[in-house]
Amino acid sequence: MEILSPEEIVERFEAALGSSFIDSKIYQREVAVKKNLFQAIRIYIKREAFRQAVDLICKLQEYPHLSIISSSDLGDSVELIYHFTMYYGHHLKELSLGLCVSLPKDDLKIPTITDIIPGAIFTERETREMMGVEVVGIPDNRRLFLPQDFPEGVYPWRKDETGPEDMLRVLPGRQQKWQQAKE
Amino acid sequence: MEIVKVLLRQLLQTPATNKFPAKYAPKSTIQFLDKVKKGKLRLIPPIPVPPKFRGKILYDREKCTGCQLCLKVCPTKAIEFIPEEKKVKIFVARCCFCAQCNDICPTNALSMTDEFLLSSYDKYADELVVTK
Amino acid sequence: MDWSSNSYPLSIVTMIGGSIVLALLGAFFGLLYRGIDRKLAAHMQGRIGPPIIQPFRDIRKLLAKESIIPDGGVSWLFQACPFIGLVVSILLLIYIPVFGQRALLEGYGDLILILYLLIIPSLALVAGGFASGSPFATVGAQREMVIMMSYEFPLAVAIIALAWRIGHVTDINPFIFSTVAQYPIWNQVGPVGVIGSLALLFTLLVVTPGEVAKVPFDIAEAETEIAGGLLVEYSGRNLALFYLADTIKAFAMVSLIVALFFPYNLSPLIGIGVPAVVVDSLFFLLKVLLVMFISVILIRTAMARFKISQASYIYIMAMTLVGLVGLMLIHVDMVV
Amino acid sequence: MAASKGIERYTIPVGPIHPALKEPIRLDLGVDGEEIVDVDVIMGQVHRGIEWLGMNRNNPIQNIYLAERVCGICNICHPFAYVMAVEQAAGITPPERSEYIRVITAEMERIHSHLLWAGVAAHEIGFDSVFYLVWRVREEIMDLIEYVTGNRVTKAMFQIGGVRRDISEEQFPRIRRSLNYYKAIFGQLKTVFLDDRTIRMRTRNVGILKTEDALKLLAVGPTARASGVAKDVRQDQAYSAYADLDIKAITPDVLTGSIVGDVYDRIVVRLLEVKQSVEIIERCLEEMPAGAVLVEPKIAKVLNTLKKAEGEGVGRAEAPRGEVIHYVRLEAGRETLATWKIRAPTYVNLVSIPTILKGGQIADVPIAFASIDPCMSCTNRAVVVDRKTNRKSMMTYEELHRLSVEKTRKLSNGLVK
Repeated sequence: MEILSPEEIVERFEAALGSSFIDSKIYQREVAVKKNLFQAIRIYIKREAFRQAVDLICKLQEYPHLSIISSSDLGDSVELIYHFTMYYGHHLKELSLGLCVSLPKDDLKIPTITDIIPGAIFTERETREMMGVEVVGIPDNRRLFLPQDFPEGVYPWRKDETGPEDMLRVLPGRQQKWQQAKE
Repeated sequence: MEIVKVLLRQLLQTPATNKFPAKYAPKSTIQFLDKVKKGKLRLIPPIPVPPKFRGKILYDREKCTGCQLCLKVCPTKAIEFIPEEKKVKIFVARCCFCAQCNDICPTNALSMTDEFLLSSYDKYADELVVTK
Repeated sequence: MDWSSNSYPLSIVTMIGGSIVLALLGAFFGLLYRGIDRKLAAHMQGRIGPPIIQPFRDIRKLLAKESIIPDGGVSWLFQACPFIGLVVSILLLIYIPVFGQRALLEGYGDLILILYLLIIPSLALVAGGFASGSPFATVGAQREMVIMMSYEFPLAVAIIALAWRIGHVTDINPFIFSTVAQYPIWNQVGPVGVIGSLALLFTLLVVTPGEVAKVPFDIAEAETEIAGGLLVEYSGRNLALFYLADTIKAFAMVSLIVALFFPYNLSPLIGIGVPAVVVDSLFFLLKVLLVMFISVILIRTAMARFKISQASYIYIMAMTLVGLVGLMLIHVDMVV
Repeated sequence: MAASKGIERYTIPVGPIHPALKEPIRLDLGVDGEEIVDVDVIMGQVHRGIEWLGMNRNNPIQNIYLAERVCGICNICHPFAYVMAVEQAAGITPPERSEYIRVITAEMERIHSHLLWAGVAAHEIGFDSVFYLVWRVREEIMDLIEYVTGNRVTKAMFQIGGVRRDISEEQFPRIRRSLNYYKAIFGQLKTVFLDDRTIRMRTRNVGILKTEDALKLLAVGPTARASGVAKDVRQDQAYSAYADLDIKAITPDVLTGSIVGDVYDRIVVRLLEVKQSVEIIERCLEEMPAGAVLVEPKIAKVLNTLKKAEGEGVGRAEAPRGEVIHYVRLEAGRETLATWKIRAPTYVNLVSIPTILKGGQIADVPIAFASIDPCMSCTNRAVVVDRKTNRKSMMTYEELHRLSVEKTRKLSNGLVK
């Protein structure tokens, strides 16, 4: 498993994914006194090539470390970022790789990766219950954190009408202050 | 075994527990405190706190200019602005002792004392609402 | 039968009076020694620990508390078990020569009876556990049965080996306490025999934590695993009775070891000045404290709790072996 | 034990509040006699909606103290990752001296967290003397933390763009005195823990997580390192002052020469890490450059720059339990954060709990579960402001308890075959 530089990795992705590779960003920063390099890559891809990209990562690094799937509500689309890291175990060589997929609000679906990386089950369950993204083929789609009787269709991280605003219990004294803050 | 040596040695040493306020819990705290006031009983002090300890907040009313910067930065919204006097009121029961308001205050009107025995039955008791 | 002749004539009144006095003394000293046990353990762990009279306060508090009977269990058995446990523990005291005096019912009971009486309080605990119906108590009861069966082997081996050796010295029945007191094991055997009887003493010392359900063998009441196991459903008066039974049984078990291995008395040496009864009792209490310190307090603070499989392995295999080795050494010493 | 073939398994509820497990989580153990057959992890009992608060109520400065209260024990790593994420998003670089002070406080917290865990683990196997001994040893580092940061638990040291309090020269002797105390006592601590026969009996070959499982289930921190996976963010990724100090991830073969991946190895890894942390603090004290401690002392100005800032940031730090990651997204003109995603190490270590517990006995559950050092308040921190939980639909602990009681009675009188 030879260690590639960020630029080489981006080329590999571009070559493998072709049209569905949208663009990429490389973030570098010197750190502390000895100015060692902190590097991170962000790759934006279309949903069709998502499984293919994850397979490519698994080829580059035998057991890639998936920290978390972060999802943000950007109004008309939901952007999922799969935070992978590669080349762990070697001194100052670890590389964070953010695989970013944006899904249109009306069709929130993403294939599961638990068959390749079994450890991703919890984060996929959480993204499903918190953001309403349907993870296709997830082996266990029970709720992770929300209680069983939490109303269906309410997604706590969403900023649109399905957000938890109406469930909010505002302290009696602060009713009007909350209204002003909302306008 | 090693643990047996440690245990037997500790049997002879004085225990590590700090006996604040007294060795055994008194039957009734009120009588206990009266006796201490009258000097009949000695109250064992708690372990001393270091110099930069963040205890109950201290508010210097004259220095305060009412700029409301501390309101902006208090994580638990424990500070309330009094518009007519252009001063603030701090609810210690809600304060999380982070001293962030001390840093942001342009006129250094806020500082932290080392008093930490603040329990009381009423969270709006006068010693828990700092105004002057 | 022959051995009943040398017991002093017993009228009903002295028997009842004596047992009441012994019950009170046993309860008092049982709780006192439990308090000392907790205090010493605390100091060993670097804490102050509760005052010595804490067990008395616990008992008073528990007796005042409401005693809840779970409706899921068998209620009459659930309430009967604590009484049985307490009564039999006191019965133990009556047959063992406590406070340096002859046992109250000297001629009427011997070591074999003591062996059986030792089992009944644990049986009461197990029956109480099953009767309470909680899954934790059921698991606890199963574990208590396993522990009970496994420490029977070494206990029996040690006591019978001892009695067998004394049996060779005198033709009186070696199982009654007065013969054991007349012919203490230490002055009957040569050097090899002393090592043998030390092995027997060691076996009994290791059996005591199991008998009294103290760490490392308190698996039946493992607080961190099954939430108090057997006693999880007990509260109020019933729990107080079980607590008292447990303290008295601990006191009885340790005084059994003292009666078997250290039956000496100080009164002949001190002379007439001080009444013999007081001297013997104080010396007896000191011996009990020392043996309890080694076998209960020190082991309880110096070791972690075993799993049920490890505990029964230690008792059935290791401790029985030690007992048999002791027996063999005594035999070798006798032959040579 | 009844013949286990025909008998249907029944579940023993461990938690949500159980003497062995003072963590708000429920493990449903499918039990066959004493042997555990399957495990279901049920979380969500302590929800505080921290991320929602961060996205809707607090501005980034207030969030530091919210991030600090994600967990009572490891409350340096969360603000550490959060502050790095916001700095990356807003393009602020803290001065070098503050990087070193951050590392010193992080390592002090690691010592206190590992010792706390060692005590609790000893209590789980019924060894209370070691619990008292280890927590007495831990008092020294708690006093040191109080001396340096002002409070024992909520340290409030971190600020966006640096650190709020400097560690001055006069404080060095006091810090060195505590470090020497730990160096002196470490040998005895190691013998008490690792060479004790009863602890070895209760922890050797218990709760095993093989290397391959640890890699597949993405285990992090001491749990992964005890199974031979050398994942350690301090060693792998150059963040804060760790880039200058070459840290080596600790695996049990350093001391015991072999990797089994059981509870015993986890104790070994955590104890060695305490020793490593002491050395790290000492090096930091020597190599700490002079200079300012905050890039922008006026907090009001920092608030304005953050309001105008635009961008994303990912902060990764090595907490005592494993890798902590905070993802932050800032939008121009927005007072609060646009997106805030927190992931604590226990979140992903819980995925490997079923593999760790399966096959063990009930007696092993407390120590095997405690061996990954679970911190539930870290893991349950997303959303839900007001919960209208009606008792009917939710399977409460009492109902489950009643079910097992019925099943036990049916089992005992042979109704259920």
